[in-house]
Amino acid sequence: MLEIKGLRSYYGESEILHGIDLAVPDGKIVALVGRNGVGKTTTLKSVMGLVKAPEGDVFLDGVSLRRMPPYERARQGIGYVPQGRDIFPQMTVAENLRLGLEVCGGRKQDAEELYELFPIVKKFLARKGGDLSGGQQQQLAIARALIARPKLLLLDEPTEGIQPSVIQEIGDAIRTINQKTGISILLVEQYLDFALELADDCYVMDKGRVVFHGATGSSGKEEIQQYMLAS
Amino acid sequence: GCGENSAMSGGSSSASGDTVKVGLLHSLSGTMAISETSVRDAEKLAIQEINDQGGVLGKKIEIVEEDGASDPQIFAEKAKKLLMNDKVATIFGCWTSASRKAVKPVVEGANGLLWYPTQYEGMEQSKNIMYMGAAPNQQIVPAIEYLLKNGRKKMFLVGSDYVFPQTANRIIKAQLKAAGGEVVGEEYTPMGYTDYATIISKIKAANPDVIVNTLNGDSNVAFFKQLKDAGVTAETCPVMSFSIAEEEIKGIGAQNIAGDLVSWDYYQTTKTPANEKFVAAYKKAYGDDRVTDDPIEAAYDAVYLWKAAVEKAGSFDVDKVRAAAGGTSFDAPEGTVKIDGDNQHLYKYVRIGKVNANGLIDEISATDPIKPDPFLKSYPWAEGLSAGSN
Amino acid sequence: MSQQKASEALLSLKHISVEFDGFKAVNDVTTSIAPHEIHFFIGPNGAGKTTLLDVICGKTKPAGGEAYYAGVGNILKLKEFEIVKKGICRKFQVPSTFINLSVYDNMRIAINRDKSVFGSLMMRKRYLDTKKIYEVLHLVGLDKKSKERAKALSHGEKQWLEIAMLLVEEPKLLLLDEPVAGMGQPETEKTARILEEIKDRCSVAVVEHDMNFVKSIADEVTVMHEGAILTEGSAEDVMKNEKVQEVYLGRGEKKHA
Amino acid sequence: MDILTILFNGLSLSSILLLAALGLAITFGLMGIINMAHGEFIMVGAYTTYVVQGILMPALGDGYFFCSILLSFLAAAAFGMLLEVTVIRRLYGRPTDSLLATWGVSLVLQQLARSIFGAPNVNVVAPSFLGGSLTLLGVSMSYKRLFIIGLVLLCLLAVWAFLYHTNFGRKTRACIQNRDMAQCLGIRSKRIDCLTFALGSGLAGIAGCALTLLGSIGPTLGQNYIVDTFMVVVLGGVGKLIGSISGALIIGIASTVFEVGSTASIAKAAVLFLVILFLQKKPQGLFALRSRSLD
Amino acid sequence: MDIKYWLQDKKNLVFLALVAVLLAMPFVLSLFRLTLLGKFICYAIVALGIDLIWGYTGILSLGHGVFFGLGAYAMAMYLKLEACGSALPEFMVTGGLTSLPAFWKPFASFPLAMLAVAGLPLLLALIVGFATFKNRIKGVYFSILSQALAWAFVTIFIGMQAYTGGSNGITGFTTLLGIQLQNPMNLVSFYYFAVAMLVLVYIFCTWLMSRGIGKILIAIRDGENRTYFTGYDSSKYKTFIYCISAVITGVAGAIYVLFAGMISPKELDIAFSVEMVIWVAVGGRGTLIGAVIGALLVNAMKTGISETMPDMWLYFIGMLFVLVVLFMPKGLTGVFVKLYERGKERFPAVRLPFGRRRSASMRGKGAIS
Ligand SMILES: Nc1ncnc2c1ncn2[C@@H]1O[C@H](COP(=O)(O)OP(=O)(O)OP(=O)(O)O)[C@@H](O)[C@H]1O
Ligand SMILES: Nc1ncnc2c1ncn2[C@@H]1O[C@H](COP(=O)(O)OP(=O)(O)OP(=O)(O)O)[C@@H](O)[C@H]1O
Ligand SMILES: NC(N)=O
Ligand SMILES: [Mg+2]
Ligand SMILES: [Mg+2]
Repeated sequence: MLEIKGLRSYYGESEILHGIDLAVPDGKIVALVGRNGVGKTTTLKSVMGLVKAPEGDVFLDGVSLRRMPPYERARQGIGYVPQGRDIFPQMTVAENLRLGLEVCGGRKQDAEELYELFPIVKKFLARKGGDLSGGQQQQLAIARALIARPKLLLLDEPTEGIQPSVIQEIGDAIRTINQKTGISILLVEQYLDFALELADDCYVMDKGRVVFHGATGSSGKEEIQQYMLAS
Repeated sequence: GCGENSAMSGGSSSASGDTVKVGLLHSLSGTMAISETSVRDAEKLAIQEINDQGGVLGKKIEIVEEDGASDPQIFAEKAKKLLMNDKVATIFGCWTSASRKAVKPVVEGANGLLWYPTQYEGMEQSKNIMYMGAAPNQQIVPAIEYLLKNGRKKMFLVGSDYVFPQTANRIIKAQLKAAGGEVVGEEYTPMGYTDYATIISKIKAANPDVIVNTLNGDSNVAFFKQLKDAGVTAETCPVMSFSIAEEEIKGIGAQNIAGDLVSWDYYQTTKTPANEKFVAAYKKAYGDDRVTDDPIEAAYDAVYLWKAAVEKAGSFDVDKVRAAAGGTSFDAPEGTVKIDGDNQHLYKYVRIGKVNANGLIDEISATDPIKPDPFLKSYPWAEGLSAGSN
Repeated sequence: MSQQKASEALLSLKHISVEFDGFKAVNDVTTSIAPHEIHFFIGPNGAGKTTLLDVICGKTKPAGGEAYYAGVGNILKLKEFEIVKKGICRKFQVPSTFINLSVYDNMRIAINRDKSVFGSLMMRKRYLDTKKIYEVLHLVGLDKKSKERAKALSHGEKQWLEIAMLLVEEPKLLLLDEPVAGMGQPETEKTARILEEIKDRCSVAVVEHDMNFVKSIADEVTVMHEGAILTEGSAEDVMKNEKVQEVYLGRGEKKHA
Repeated sequence: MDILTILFNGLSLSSILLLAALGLAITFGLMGIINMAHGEFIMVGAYTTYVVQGILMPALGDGYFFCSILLSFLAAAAFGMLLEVTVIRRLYGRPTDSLLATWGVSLVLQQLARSIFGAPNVNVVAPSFLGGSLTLLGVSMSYKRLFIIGLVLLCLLAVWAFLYHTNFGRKTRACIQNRDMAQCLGIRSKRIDCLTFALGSGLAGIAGCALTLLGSIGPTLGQNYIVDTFMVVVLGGVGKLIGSISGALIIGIASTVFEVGSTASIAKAAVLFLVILFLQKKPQGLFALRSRSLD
Repeated sequence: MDIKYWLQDKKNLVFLALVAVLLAMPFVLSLFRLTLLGKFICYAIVALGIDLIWGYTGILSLGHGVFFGLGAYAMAMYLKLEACGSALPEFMVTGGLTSLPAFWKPFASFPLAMLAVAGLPLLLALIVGFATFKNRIKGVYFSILSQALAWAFVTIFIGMQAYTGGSNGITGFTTLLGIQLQNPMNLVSFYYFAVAMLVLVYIFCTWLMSRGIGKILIAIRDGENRTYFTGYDSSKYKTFIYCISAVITGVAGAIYVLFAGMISPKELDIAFSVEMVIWVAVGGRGTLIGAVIGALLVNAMKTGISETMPDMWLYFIGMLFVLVVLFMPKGLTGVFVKLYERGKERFPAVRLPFGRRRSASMRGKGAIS
């Protein structure tokens, strides 16, 4: 599904990613973990085309995204839930959701499923996005990314600021969606247990590099934990 | 090598070689460019004609042009530059009183000479300025006399919040008081004001015989368009304007102002041989759609009067030119004009005109040349209006 | 809560209510924060926790209620900066730092004691201040980045910087909104350690969803739900509460290991 | 003067202010661009009307005016688009810089008008069916003013429907609020920005066309509207159409009322001071956008 | 302030070099050019004031012309009364006044007039600043508001013709404390006085910004709300710096009158106020030296171009503003710093410490927060 090859990314003059290789197989959930500031968010942004990445390439279903602007990439079927949520603060929840449909030309689609997953979203449809609480915004952001049924979902710390019961629900939701629609997911997480339980595959990053890659079986889990603590 | 040189005088070094430098100082940008560019064009035309005829004292006139940018302070600065840096023999320039007041100390300090083309509010006299436009007694006073004579006694005064209108209206009020007229309203609007609904309502409520208009520039367009729509017509209540000439009428639209009155010394339709030539030359130079008007003509006259004075003096020296200027005359498009040696204003004709449907002005009453009286000293009712020459 | 505890409280909130266009975000909340305690506010998303902190620090004016601060009185009438001067400092849910200043300068602005115009005209670099800034930066692991502009920090690093800025201010009451959000396991533990340490010097009110973190250091926990207080008590107690489990923790709270 | 006349005059002034400010409500209020060249876009509309009149009036008679409304819109929109692509595009999120650059643009456009049309004012002949006035309840209402009130209502309705009831409008608002995120949702933000700016500029063009009915057409025409239009948007509250409407109503009616009792200059200064005082009470304008976020 | 420290900052050295050049100018330039340069130096002083509030604090004032005008009018009123002696200024007579209005009377005294030069801008800034900043009017709201303020003042100044000279302004000065204004030697002295004032104001500004307050102003620019929660009453800071800026601008206005020989409401206007900001933008905001260079350069260019192409100069100036904003967002100073740092990379041997202290502010994007 997604393949990142030798990606180098820059903020201004400073190089943040020093050659990332990463793959998300079809229909799989892949976790990307690492300590603060190692470049996880930057990796996702590079996939979306939001940061300068003059070297390396990103492929979606074998198609190079390199020359595409962010909106093209989104239209290729990538849904993105950024860290900090980036809800449109002056628009209602309903409008925020409708915008999620722009990728596929703004056609109305059934959102009932999503309302089931995130009842809070339905409850506050008429409220302005910016007035929601942190956790409510997070849920809205995920719903917004899912509504257009992307092929690939990029999730940047979706559990940040979410109450425990909803974390479980989000976990369940991700799994359900993944199983039902075969969507592939690249998940950046600090909450290791959550990530490892969901993911089939895991990458560990440190200082702009991938330092470990392995499956999330019970043996892999320990190794990953070690990497996290050591790095 | 030029003959006479007196190191201290501003004009002398300008006349070295085969040319003599003169400065043109008008607003080519900003709000006043609307009026001043045409005046500048007239000056250039005159200079071109003079150069074609061999120049002044055998020297071709070389133009140094500056943009006053509708800002008095820039006018002062540029005047200084023309006099001190370029050492021009004389300056043709300015339009607004503000720019003239700014340039005045500069020409006085450097002993330069400014030829000022516009009608103005009077109450001023400088030995370094030649006033080519009408003094109040050559425009305002006769116009009010004309109105009174025709039974229009109730007047509503509308003007821009600015020196010329305010002073003009003070004169008018004094005159009316003496002559038994009545001011039924007086309104001023800021420069560039465009909504006259309220003032027009006030005018209608006051029900005057005539509106005396001293608005400047853009505001006139708005005023006349809106006045017309409100149903105030030239028949019932004409407008007498002091700052609207043919050029402004083009912007207002003849249909909006036809039938209204103006007071000037010259119109494009003025019937003199000199004017026929002048209008033809001006249109040839700048296009058939251009019109001539009073300030344009005055600016044109200024160049020729300067030439005459220089030739009379046999020198470009400012003091000598000034000394020679008194009594110098020129067969201007408006008729023969003459510099009054006492106050450096012009003897001018006064013509009351009526705007016609083509946007030109028909003369409906005219006088012989009137002696300029900038301080209105010959009018007893005007006592106390002026502060002496300052 | 006992009458006695309220009287010796550092901050006691009485009948605080906040309304947004008729929506009651906080509804008649009465509680208090004792000296030297780490007091957690937990509860579902949208329960009104952040709003409550907003009220305490002066950002939001409540529809009703009072907040008594030891030695000062009702602080709800004061402006934000006046409240800060009384020793109540606040960390926001979304990290907020001065992005165009260096990490070090951010700290200097925070440590400045006399915050009047005249005071900062006279503000000088003081050796002791610098030493203290570096100590705190070292503590949060940003000493090597002291010359970086705050803009160039990652999300987590900004969180740390904000915490560090609060620490050098030596507040009497620290308000933290989700301090460990976006932090990894080791960082979360480090935060817990730091909070335990500063508890000697001040009280801390924390909003957090990470239950391990709550359990590890909480002295007192207030659970909010739909703007009101659901229950209060020790971490153990409230987690046992059925209602809390139902609306907040969910079925497998234990998985949260 | 009777109260109804004052009311109508005030309403008329409000409608003119609103028409002139409507485009600014979009480019400044929504997009955050302090467009000092807004007045010059009004000027572009006015000159377009002048040109259209010259070409079409012989053939269409009074009907030319309707064509010129459309063409003024298109001409100003085209200028706006050009400006967006070359300059504004790089300045989103930098309001002061946008102010400085557009100030430069306004100087250039003024001079351009001078170079093309000459410095003196030009004249547009208003369609004859708009001449004269209607007297109702003792209030004389000129047809031109009534027409402008109608036009502004129409424009408002169109803009409102467009922004709040079309996909495009929603995308527009999304781009304005968070350009990066909008892109991540598959929105071509550059195109949207460009079209939105063109829309705002085009509305200025319509204003220019309508203003030829009442005022002058010259290179400095736009300068007369800069302060007023910004005040309208700011008084109402940036980012809200309803704000701009009430801003225009307040300034228009207050100006008229003051002017009845005093002079135009005093009225003008008094209204400005009043607005300044009012903003002390409501720093974000009448209809402030509330937001929870810090900054 | 530590002089050694001050001298370590390259920008200050550039300033000193510039001052040296300015000091030599009377030996090089004609009297007319020198007066012009004198005006530009006044503009440079204004630019410093603008840089304080805009470059450092992020407050964009579009009405600083009012402060400039107040200072200038205070000076002009004094000069006018001195020129008129016991007579009434002519515009009052034409305006119908018979005696000097009461508010003019203090301006007959030089010390009182000088007090007014600083005091009037200070008073107005205090009122405006206190009210608006206290009520948290900021960003574009403040800019538009200050613009309206300028507009209102211009309208009033023009409207009260008998009292202010209307749109003519005040002209026709002769002497200052008996010193002939037009005398060449005296003009040279005025010029040196202006340079001295520039140096003084510059040193004062660098001193101010080297204090903690400099950092706090930047903090206010970048995140005003956060400063409340760090314990700062930002409205007081903003009022303070706004007042300082207003006084600097007013003083510059007063000196300016000596060179211009007049003052008119045009110098209070929005157009002029916007130009002030542009000088700083061209030179580079938040650097002080940039403001000085920008003011001198832009005005020199404006004069030069308008002299050579009076019909076309607006195109050039207009394009200049656009291009600077687009391609030199940090102004000339930004370009030089970049070149310098490039050079440093390429020739590491000639490493010199380039005032790291202020680098943060230099990089600031300076949006109106
Ligand atoms: N806008 C920026 N400009 C310059 N540097 C940046 C910028 N954003 C992030 N960085 C730097 O890039 C590095 C990687 O940041 P990134 O946000 O990708 O980290 P992260 O792994 O997502 O961390 P976290 O878990 O804290 O979110 C950090 O060291 C940070 O300092
Ligand atoms: N300005 C506002 N306008 C309208 N509603 C608001 C506003 N601010 C907050 N709310 C609502 O008030 C409720 C409480 O919000 P608050 O941010 O305090 O929740 P919280 O407990 O901090 O949640 P979280 O854990 O998700 O951060 C939410 O439902 C939110 O939507
Ligand atoms: N002097 C004039 N007409 O302004
Ligand atoms: Mg991250
Ligand atoms: Mg919260």
